[in-house]
Amino acid sequence: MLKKIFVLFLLTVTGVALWQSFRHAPFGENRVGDVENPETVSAFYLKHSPETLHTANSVTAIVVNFRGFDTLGEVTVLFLAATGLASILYRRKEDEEEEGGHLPVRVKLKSSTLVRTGAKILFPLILLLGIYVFVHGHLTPGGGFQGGAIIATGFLLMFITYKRFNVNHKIMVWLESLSGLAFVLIGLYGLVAYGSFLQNIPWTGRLNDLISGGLIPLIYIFIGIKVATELTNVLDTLMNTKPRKK
Amino acid sequence: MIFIVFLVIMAVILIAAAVYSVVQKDLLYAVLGTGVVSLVLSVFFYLLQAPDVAITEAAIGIALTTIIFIITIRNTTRDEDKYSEDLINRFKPEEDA
Amino acid sequence: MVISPVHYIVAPLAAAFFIPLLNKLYDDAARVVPGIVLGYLVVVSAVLVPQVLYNGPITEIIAGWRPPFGINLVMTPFSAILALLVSFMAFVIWLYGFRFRRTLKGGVVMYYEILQMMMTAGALGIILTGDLFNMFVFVEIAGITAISLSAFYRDRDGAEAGFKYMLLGSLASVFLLLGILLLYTQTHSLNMAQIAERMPAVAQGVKIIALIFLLVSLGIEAEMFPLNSWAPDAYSQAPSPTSAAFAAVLGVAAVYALARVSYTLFDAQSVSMFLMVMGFLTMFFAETAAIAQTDLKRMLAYSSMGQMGLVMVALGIGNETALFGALFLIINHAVIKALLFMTGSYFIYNNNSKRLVALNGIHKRLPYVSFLFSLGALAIIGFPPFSGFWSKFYILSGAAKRELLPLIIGILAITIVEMTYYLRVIGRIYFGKEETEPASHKPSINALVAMTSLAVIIVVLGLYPGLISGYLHKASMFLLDKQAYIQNVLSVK
Amino acid sequence: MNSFQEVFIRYRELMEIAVYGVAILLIFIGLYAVLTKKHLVKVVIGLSIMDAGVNLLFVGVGYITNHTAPIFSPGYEDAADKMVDPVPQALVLTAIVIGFAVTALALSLVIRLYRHHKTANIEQLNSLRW
Repeated sequence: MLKKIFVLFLLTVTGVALWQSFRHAPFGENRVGDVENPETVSAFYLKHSPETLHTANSVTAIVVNFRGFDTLGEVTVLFLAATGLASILYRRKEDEEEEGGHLPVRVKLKSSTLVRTGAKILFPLILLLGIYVFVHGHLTPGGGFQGGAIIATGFLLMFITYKRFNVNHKIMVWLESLSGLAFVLIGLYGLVAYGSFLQNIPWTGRLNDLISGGLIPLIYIFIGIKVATELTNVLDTLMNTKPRKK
Repeated sequence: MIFIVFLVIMAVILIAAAVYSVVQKDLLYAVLGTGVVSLVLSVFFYLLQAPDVAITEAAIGIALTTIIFIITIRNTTRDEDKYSEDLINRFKPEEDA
Repeated sequence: MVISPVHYIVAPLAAAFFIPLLNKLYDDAARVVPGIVLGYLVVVSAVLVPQVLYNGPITEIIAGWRPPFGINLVMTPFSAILALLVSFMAFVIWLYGFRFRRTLKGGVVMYYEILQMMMTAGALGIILTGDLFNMFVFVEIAGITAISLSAFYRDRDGAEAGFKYMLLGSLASVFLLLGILLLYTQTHSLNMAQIAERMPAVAQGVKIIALIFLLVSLGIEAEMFPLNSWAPDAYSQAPSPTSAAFAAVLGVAAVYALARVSYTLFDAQSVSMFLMVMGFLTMFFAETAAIAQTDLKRMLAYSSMGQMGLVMVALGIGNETALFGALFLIINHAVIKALLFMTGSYFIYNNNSKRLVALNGIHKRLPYVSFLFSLGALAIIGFPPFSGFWSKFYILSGAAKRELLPLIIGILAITIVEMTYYLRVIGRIYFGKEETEPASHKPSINALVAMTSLAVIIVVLGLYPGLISGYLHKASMFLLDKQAYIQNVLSVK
Repeated sequence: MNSFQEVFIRYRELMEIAVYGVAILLIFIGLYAVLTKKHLVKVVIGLSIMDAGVNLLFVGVGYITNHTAPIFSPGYEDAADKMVDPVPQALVLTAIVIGFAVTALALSLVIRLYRHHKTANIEQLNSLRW
């Protein structure tokens, strides 16, 4: 009880401090400033996203180009989480023999025919939607992360509907490695050709064309593939952990 | 007016869902509560003119996070006060066709 | 392609993405490739560090947008020296563990290698980046690898250590995000130089709250009291090369981030007292806890925390002499603690026990390893002929310059505590009741090379501190000079 | 849409509470769960609520009254000075993905802990103590 009071006290202090300090940044106030003569980063991005990069979605422009280095790190975080997860939940041969067989034990209840047929129809549609989202990442809301996550939910649907649905690990490893490498290589191309890592090519097309923004759509497609494979890997590893028998 | 009412209702649902998922003893429902938090949050993001974030939160927060929580509950216990009961015996295993 | 700071990050990343593929084709790829990459990073340091030290800082822009707008990597003399240290230590640790990892079976080797290599990349990213949010991303990279590595062994309590670290690490990342967001709302920038430039205009209250958030979160990473309970568990449960890397790679990066935030973003004077008090408390509690330990690795971990506390004290004192001492101590601590973990793990390996009691008379079985361990122990206490002496000496004289008598007495008292438990271990090794069992695991040749090279560094730096002191002076001067950092970054076109 | 905007101006204070207040409250609730709950899964739930709060705070800070989403779709090509701040949105994208990664890692640790100790009570995990 004393602990709870102490915790509540601590939290209240933190909360009040936060509230007070965010009062200095009133809600809805325009802090971006003049876009034509940018003094803040946001104004600079809003100016150069359509003018220089010809990318309609300026969030995409920031994520992939202006702050692309963050995104490379972020993809790496996801990759490392998948690796860490695999190392934490790695199953040794002995464990598997002890627990009998190595078939994935995912769903104890058999799903109904309706669900299974529905999943079969939905799965390609979800994949298509995911691909659409990351291909149009520079034009409309969405992009590599969103598309990748959508594709992963498609695989999730298959995992929970079909007991024996398994992803092809060989293809996954190839896709995962190659898409990650492609991202790095595109970055290195910028370093070699224009002297700065991840620098975009000068040709950026016309605003709101499907092929515009220079390398941005290409990078976002690779990010999409990478994120989709990593998330599916995470789900696969977690789904295949077998509950302990009594 | 209708929008501000809508927004306030959203805010109330958000907080209620968060409190529910902290207070609820049945962890499965608690996890569904966090799913609701994510769902309302993504509506919030949409209203705050952040469609990119809304889509991300919808795909990752609602679907993937919830499912990995459920997998974990399946591997541990479902009742918050019973730390070592096995949930798995509640389901009878069946063979796949 | 000209060698530039971005290679520090890109080379490990590319390798990490490539290893799973390569491992399918060639079995030992996962063990060999990180060595090549880390060796390459040492080469990169050897090229870049002299440039930085003689020609001044390098600022590399990324994605072609100049500093306040794009992300940039900054190599000041201070960060250059630490980058050299981190990449060199990571390479030595890889060399040390090369044979050791044969004992791991199956696919886990690959996971281990990738995580261990990426920990170095994360640490290098923290050291090099000039952007606050980018620093957060690298803190997360380092954190996730550290969590996974502390939970690596399944027959130990690794998962528990990992979970503790994960809890505190998540708190740290939430606080870091809040601090970054607060600074962003006030300065409309994420670039550290520009934030520092616009800092005077920020309201005092917001500044203090942002400072608290940043210091707490980086303090968790830098093992600051009282949020450091993850450290002994993580150090003791991780595989030995990883424990060495926690001290020599992660610790260095965490302390660097603390120094950068408190010296560049904020005023050194305003955090001086805080850092001194917290550093001293960290030291005090860690070293007294170390006496009570019965487990070798936990003892070393507490000693690590103590050294981190001393670094924080030195950063708090904040004059040039003390900063010189702090930088020297960071280097010493990385080298010596890595040596202690490396040798200590051979004791553990041979005894099949981490307990200190098992060390009795082990010098008959492992004479050379025992010799190296004692050398490291003496060096870390600060006995005169070794390098540890000089760092403590300069920190104390820095404190003397500011006339902080209680602090000096406190540090000396804690040194006596430190001496007690290290000498006790050395006493056990040499004069403990001997056991006749012959050594079952002799150190392999690569481990011997790694350990000996570290020991040579300790002795040489102890006898001739003049070899590096010029550079360290330059680096600590530069850390104090906030305006130079801002100008260097913002003047890049 | 127009009435929406008018309402936004008039009720800015209310909005501030509805966004900043809710975000801070979410962080509060999450932290409370992390610090006081004993079941491991509950602790991780707390973490994810906390993350949600931080994300909402980010997006809320970037919001500007009456401005549109930062997307230059046809018809909005010249509306750069009428758009919300895109930077916090980009940062939140990163933060959400990183948060998911950390949550997944945490849950895998929970599974490992449960297998090892056969309990999910955080207070019974005391094989490592001072």
